[in-house]
Amino acid sequence: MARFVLSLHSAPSDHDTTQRLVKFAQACLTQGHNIDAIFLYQNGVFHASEQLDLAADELAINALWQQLHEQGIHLMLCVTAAEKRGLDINNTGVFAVAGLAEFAMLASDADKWVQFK
Amino acid sequence: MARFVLSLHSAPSDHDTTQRLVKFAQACLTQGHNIDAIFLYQNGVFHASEQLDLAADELAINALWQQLHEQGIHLMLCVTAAEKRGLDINNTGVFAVAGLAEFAMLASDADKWVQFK
Amino acid sequence: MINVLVLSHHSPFDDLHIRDALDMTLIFAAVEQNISWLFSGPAVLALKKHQQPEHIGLKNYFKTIRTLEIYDVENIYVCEKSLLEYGLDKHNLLVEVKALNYQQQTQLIAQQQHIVNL
Amino acid sequence: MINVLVLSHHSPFDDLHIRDALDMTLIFAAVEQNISWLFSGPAVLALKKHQQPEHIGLKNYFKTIRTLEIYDVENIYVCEKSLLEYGLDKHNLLVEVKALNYQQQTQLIAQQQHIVNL
Amino acid sequence: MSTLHIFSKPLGYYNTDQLVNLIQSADKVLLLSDACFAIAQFRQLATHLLILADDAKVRDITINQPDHSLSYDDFVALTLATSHSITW
Amino acid sequence: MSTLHIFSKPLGYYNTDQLVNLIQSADKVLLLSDACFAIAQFRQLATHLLILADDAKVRDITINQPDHSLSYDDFVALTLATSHSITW
Repeated sequence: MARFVLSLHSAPSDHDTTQRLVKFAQACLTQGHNIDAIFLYQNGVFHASEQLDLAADELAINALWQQLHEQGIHLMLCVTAAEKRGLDINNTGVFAVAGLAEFAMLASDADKWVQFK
Repeated sequence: MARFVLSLHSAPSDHDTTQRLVKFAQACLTQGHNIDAIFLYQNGVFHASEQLDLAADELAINALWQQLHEQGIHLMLCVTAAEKRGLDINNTGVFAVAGLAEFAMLASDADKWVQFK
Repeated sequence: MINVLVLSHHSPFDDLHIRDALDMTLIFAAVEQNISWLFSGPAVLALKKHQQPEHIGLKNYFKTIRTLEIYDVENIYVCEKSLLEYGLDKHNLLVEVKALNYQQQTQLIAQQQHIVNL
Repeated sequence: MINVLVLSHHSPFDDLHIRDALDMTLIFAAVEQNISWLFSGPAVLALKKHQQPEHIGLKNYFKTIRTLEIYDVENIYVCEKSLLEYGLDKHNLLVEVKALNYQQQTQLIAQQQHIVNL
Repeated sequence: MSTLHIFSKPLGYYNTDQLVNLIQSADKVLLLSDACFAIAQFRQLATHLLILADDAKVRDITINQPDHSLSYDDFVALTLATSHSITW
Repeated sequence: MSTLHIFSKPLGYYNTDQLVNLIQSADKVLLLSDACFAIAQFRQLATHLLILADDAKVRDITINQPDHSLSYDDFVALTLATSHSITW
């Protein structure tokens, strides 16, 4: 069984990439692999904005993250990227605020790092 | 004296475009032209996020918008673009929430529409 | 009534570019200006028939593109060369369009008061 | 210790791409992995000397690029062809770099465990 | 030793010259999202293209030989069968 | 009748073929931001390029004949001297 880290680099408005990351993550889990972290970097950090509230006919982004969280996946937000973008890091929902170093160590221990953007 | 509308299409993380729009706007005013509106569209709507709080060595974006507001410029936020991006439209600071139709009418009456991105 | 041209050149699911352009086009029609929309490069793919993004959870905005006809937006233009590049012809498209070569695109641009690139 | 490669190909003020790549490079050095950074296309312009963005109110992140040397990040690579394209040579650059042709870039890629494109 | 190259936009979004020169014959080229529209363009990068089935299907794109259609399970397996991936 | 074409990135970010064909000899080509680095590339679009002085200066770029350096006041005047602008 392999250990993965996944990183998401595009903003929540890129619904297409978001649904693809989630399906990839679910396929990893189904196959019995570990996902050590899903890491929000670059404009991906906006996924942790508590404001995020989309219309009913749009991708149910919040529900998808909630589900991954409930499956025990470590959802992380890069504090450096968030601060550069002026995001409020006191209110990041299911995402844990983390330093880049924490992610870099997880990535260094992982078998595979797959980027989504 | 001409009538301008300006639109901003890139996110606050694009500091370079923001400072350029502000300097263009100030040059318009100095020359005695009217700016009927500065309109946030596409990822530009994130400028109206009340969260926006950058480090001291970064562009002082909030202060620049505050100054334009105090100079009497109509700062508008596109509600449609904001909703598609999940932005909280109840808390948009110096930006007035406006429909696209309102902007389209202002643009139709203006001599010049200059896009910044 | 003024002439306004919307330019699109992003691929259909490149962020919200095409959806933003669609909203802008519809609103200028609603406020009764003479709106035109020109698709170039991968943007022409947004007009391809039979796309069903709702099957992967995404909003099907192609349905809204079809409403352009209901709102009497008749000036939908595509770059002739871009259609060729993606192996499309006018019969593969959602709505009726006029295919333009570069010279015709230049003429279209010359007629506009405002041009917005989304 | 693993080999990690950061790829950059955006221009210096295209959003925060280069700054995000810089942070990633510095942090992998800090956690003592063997980090490399390859600049291609307009990204090579981020290494051009004598830029002073603070004069238009922007953060001068080029100063931080110079700290790569302090943190012993020695594997800074640039695409040889991209340098030529922008009329730069190694003496115009902020830090010491190795210019690579495509074959050398392929070899660099082959040595990596992880590659991140920022 | 092989690299998985992942694309989600038509080829015009990328530096074609660099890609043509960096992608090796043992490498894998995977098309996702709007890259699925541009199979003919990506042909110059690889003889056999791999295409995510879901993304092709919603765009009404048919996958023919010599290309291969991939499920998400295949996508995961592919990341394990290659040394590393680059998301261009 | 002339169009002001505004660029803020090097030419590789755009569809060069379309630009070469759409830009007319009476049109104006203005380089801002990182487009200032790419004067040689943009030369194929216009004989005389207009370059925002502030943006060139912070990038340590010298503007020579036949190109022209513009202040923000000139930029505003240029939008009034042309029929319309396109921010590519």
